[in-house]
Amino acid sequence: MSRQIDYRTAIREALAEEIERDPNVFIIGEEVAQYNGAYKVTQGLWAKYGDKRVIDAPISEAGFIGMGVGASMLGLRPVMELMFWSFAYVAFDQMINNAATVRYMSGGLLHCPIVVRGPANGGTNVGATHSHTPENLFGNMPGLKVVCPATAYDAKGLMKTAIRDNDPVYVMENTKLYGELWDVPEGEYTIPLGVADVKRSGSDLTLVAHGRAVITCLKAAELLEAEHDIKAEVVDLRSIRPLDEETVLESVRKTHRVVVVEENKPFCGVGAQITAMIQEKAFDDLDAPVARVSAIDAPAIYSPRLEEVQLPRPMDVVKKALSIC
Amino acid sequence: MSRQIDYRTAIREALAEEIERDPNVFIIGEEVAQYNGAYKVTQGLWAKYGDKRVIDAPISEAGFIGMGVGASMLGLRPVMELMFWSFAYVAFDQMINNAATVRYMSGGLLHCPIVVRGPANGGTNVGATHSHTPENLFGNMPGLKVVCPATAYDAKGLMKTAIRDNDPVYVMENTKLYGELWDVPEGEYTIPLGVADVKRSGSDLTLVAHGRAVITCLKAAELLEAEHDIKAEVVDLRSIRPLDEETVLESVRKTHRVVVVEENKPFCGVGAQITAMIQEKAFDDLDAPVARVSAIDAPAIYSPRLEEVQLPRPMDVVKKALSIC
Amino acid sequence: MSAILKNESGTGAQFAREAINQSLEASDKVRFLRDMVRIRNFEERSNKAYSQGRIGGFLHLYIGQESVAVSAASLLGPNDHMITAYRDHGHALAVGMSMNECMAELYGKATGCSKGKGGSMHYFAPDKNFWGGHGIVGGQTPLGLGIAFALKYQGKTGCCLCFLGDGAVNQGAFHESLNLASLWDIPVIYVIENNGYSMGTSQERSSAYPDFLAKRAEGYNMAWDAFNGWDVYELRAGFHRAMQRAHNESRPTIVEVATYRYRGHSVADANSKVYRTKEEIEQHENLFDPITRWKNTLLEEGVITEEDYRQLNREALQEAEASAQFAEQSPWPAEADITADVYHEVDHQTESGLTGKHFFND
Amino acid sequence: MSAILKNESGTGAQFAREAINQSLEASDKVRFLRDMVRIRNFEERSNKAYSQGRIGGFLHLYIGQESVAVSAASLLGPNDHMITAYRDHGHALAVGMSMNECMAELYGKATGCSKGKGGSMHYFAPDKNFWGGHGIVGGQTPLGLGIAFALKYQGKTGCCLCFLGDGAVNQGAFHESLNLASLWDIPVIYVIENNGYSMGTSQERSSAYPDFLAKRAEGYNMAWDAFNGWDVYELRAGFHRAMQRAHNESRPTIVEVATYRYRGHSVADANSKVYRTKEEIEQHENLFDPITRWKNTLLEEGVITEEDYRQLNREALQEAEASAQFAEQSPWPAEADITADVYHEVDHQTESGLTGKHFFND
Ligand SMILES: Cc1ncc(C[n+]2csc(CCOP(=O)(O)OP(=O)(O)O)c2C)c(N)n1
Ligand SMILES: Cc1ncc(C[n+]2csc(CCOP(=O)(O)OP(=O)(O)O)c2C)c(N)n1
Ligand SMILES: [Mg+2]
Ligand SMILES: [Mg+2]
Repeated sequence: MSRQIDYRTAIREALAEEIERDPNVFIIGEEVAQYNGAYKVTQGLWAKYGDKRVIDAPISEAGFIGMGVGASMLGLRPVMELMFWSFAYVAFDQMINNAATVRYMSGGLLHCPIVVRGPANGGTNVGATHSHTPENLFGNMPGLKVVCPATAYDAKGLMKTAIRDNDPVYVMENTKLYGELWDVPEGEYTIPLGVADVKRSGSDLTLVAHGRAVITCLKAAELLEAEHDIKAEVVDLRSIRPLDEETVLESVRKTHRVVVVEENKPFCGVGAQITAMIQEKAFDDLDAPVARVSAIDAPAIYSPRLEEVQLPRPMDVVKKALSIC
Repeated sequence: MSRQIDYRTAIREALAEEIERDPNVFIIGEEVAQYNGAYKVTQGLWAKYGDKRVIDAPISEAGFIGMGVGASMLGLRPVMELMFWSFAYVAFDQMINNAATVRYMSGGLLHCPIVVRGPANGGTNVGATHSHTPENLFGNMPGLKVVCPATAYDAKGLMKTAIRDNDPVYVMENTKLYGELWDVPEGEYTIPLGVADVKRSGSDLTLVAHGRAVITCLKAAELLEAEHDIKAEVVDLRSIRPLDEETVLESVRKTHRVVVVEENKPFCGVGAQITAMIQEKAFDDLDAPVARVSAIDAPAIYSPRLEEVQLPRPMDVVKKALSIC
Repeated sequence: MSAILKNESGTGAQFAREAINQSLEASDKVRFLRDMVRIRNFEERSNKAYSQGRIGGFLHLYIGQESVAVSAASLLGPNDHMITAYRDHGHALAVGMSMNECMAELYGKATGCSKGKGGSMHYFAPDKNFWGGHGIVGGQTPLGLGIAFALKYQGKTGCCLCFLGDGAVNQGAFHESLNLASLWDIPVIYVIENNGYSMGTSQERSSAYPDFLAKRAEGYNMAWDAFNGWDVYELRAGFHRAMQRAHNESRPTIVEVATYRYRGHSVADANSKVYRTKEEIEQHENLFDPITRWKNTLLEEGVITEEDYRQLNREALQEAEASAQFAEQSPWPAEADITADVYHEVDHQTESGLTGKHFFND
Repeated sequence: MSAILKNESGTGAQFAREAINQSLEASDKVRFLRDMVRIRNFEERSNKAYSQGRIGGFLHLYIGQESVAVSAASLLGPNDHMITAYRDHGHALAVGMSMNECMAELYGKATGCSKGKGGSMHYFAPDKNFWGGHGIVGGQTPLGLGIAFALKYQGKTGCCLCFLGDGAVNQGAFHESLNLASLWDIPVIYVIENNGYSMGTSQERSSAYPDFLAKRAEGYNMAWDAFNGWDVYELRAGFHRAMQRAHNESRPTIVEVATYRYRGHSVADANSKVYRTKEEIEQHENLFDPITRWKNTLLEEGVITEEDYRQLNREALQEAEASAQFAEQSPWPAEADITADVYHEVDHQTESGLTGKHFFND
């Protein structure tokens, strides 16, 4: 049975279901309990599950995330909220050097089943320090997994998988999606990491994206079809690492043209990786260079009017698509 | 007049000359003064220039690097040593959110003329926590500049430019190069940021690299010529951001085949960016997909025997080159 | 109940008799009142603009804490500097930034103090020794240290007042800064504006401490002090002591100021009356409001009349209203401005700015 | 001169009379001596291997500090855990790791405790409640907190002893951990092994502090203690007090132990006799050597004879030599092992490990 819920609610359901399922799962983060979450993702969970399972933390990201890493080595499964992923930078060492390497450096004696989640996006007029999209930074590090859901359905299914996964999974959400409604079935389901999703099929052009850029691409695809009779396929990566290269390549082998779209900054961003991969593995299938649309390459501007321009809009994707079609 | 000095000495000369040139330049870092530097780069500088210009810091990277950022806003020009670039991760927030954004967020009222320098490399059997190569992580952030010199000559010239530059410049050295001797002229010279250097010219294949991978490529080029009669051109990026795309493209337009080589991890690494750029801007010049050789994609292994294998060796480059030639 | 914090160095009227306050002219005292009133009016107006949808993002109001920034700013000499966190409107106006540039920044306009690039959390005025406006909690604490370090390096007698919240004390960078400040005799003063809450978390739920947060200074062999935040005389006396220590001994201090914010953490904080009682808020507004208190002091001293006060308020209201008009009518930054002010060398078209590619969209 | 640190709770022989020491069997006392002697012999042998070029990278010797790890390990119950920094050989052997796996790890061999993947700084033995071995200064301090948090979460009466150096106290993560530990009543014990130096920097040049580093605990309303590191009885009594506090009250403690490393920061530290005087080193070796002291105590108590001691030493020497042979003869990890042990799910070929690409070389 299907129903519509928003992205925020979908995540909350995933958290609640996993808390109920496994006594080792607990939530920790700033304002997640009594305040119900800065973005209300954890609304009601503290009231329902109490102090042990839903914990308010002081503003000490390195401290409490490192604590979660340590606790996970003994079998707990902390789900840690970063109020913004931008605040990961004060905990960067714990999240790279401890979370990603304890398994390796112990020769496999340990593992680190943590989830770190929260919004990672620009577009909300909060300026450069609060608008980072670090999927490429964390994706760079072997030992870590990075997930960027674009819909409520994906957010719920991926979150549940992330919590059950025995490796550190960093889930990057988007405040601009929290209120968006999507079909989400009642009851239990999970979505494996590392499986992309063709969100719209088409034959003329492939748009590869993740996170909110997927929504941008879906709108762009409509414009392309309506105004230019170009049928664009939209491939949502969903998971950045592990990465489903096959689904991307399959689409490219069909369409021969690709635009990679991201809200990430371009230099060594996810788009660069996808582009490099496509040209390596589908070189002869390409009728044009892989094109990229990323955020305009500057720190996130505050000015609401300009910030809209800084992030990829449907028309930017259309323009780029036309340049290679 | 030319002479041979090692990479370490070349950097030391740059530091000493700039200390003498500008009273606002000072050096700060762990063990840089009385201990003469963990890798002896700053040997003798404290004895010569004293407590004011060469300062030993406690193990507080976020504290002293953030302090340098603050001091630079008032006109000082701190040159800050990270004993290893791997330790940047405890100072990541200061190095991104403060150093890279104060100019932008103040609408250009401020600038941040700092240098952070130190070794960033694997290959010395110190394990995963001490072997990070974060040129892609910092290069991703607009507002920052990243430089990776491969030779003593470049190290000196680039370091002097970095210190005089009015933006934050992160110079990533390599402990495995510190002892290498190179021709370095007596007397003053500088090398602009953003200018690549063709370290060997050739007509059949372009090898693009930075840092110690340049040396690996030079050896590979010799092997390719001697054993396979392939004339490889070696383009040393020197500066990662700003990036000299033109020199790379010029070479590609001549050779039509490229291998991008790096000691960086592959996922969203510098090699991905260069590859994406080449396929975009020289698509029709390419006779084969751009190939990549990066470090084997795992945290740095300790075992000396295996770590040698994990980083690109000349034979790995040769093998990859043959696969596209 | 932070505002009833007990100061160790004295109480009440005795602060008025300290030399730093005795030397005040009537015009100075009126100026402090005017500045506090201007801050409050500016923020009320910005709040209105926010609810009208003219401003987005965050808006952290300083209402209730105005005395702290104004008292501190009143003591700044030519080599004394200030830096703070994201709750920065009060500090900005106190050091002399104009309402126009501040309001326009909130609107994201090209005429804003940061050309619309920083927003509410990121005001700067280097010409007024004001170094921001910083959004990452605790992130400004090493910068404040660096400013003070630079003063010492340059041989200037001065200091940096670095403000932070009661929630920020638990960030690692602050701790590192404290050790360096004491170890190296840096003339920095860390001012903990303790308003009792970090977002919805009370001080008791975020910090373990003996009786004062500032007492952590002792672990670094550093001086500390704590005082009430509603009394301009007490604040000036307290800041002055710390500044003297910085100027004369080049020694740092942690100063803890008991204060209170009446509004939510930001104007988007729908919970602001949930995590604390209505009574608590009212008690502060009624008994410890810094503007009312200072106004009453000046009335008692005969420095102003009620009509003077009304006049100050009217002027501030008009100034705030005018600043909103200015902001409304100001132009947006141009699209090309997005990539300006990223690199100094690029902006100035120097050799370094011209070699190589700096921006990577195409 | 750290080893002459004065303990507040008592001196000398009185520690021997505390119940936790009174209850010791002679065999326990001999075991402590044997363990210290084994650690020293292991490290001397590894040092030799390093100078022969059989080991690369870093080798941080614990020689001079053996009593600290051995005393702590002697007190561990089934739910008591240990974690430390990169100077970890002593802790590893003290909790019962074998010389063979430890030496083979230094050689980077497949038979090493971490299969040659971690090296000297990264030993682990979860089955012995030993959680590493961590290379980033201070980086282990939140992990230690997390281990203790997990014990409490699971309803176990236990604690985590988290070791760090005198230089590590100035890392931000440690400060954050202290606040959380006290705020949440976490049974973690931070043991500052104060050997007076962080690399070439004396404690005085790296930290501002009143009289003890451990006193920073007071700023977090936390208990602290300080004691001499050369006396097994004193160490056991001191650790026991802190562990009781953890077990019975679930409260954290900072413990500062005065100790000394005889060798350089690592064996590559050519300056090790430059930043401190020969006399200082000799004074520690002559007056405060933990092995000599404990040996003498046991001789005085009639628990061992000189010949017993020589025999212990011979055995340890042989064991160390045998471990070097074992390491020499062990195989290297295979090339394919480079990408094993990165992801649990990949290693176990679960569904999650099989969907999508995890490694990106081709
Ligand atoms: C590192 C970091 N973590 C979290 C936040 C989100 N945040 C912004 S302000 C704030 C509360 C700070 O409280 P306090 O320091 O007491 O200052 P106040 O708001 O009371 O002025 C939080 C959690 C942030 N900006 N930076
Ligand atoms: C964050 C970080 N900065 C610097 C280093 C380099 N480093 C390793 S050990 C060390 C000295 C630590 O001294 P201390 O904490 O006293 O421990 P000890 O070596 O005396 O056991 C330094 C600077 C590091 N590993 N991590
Ligand atoms: Mg507060
Ligand atoms: Mg030490």
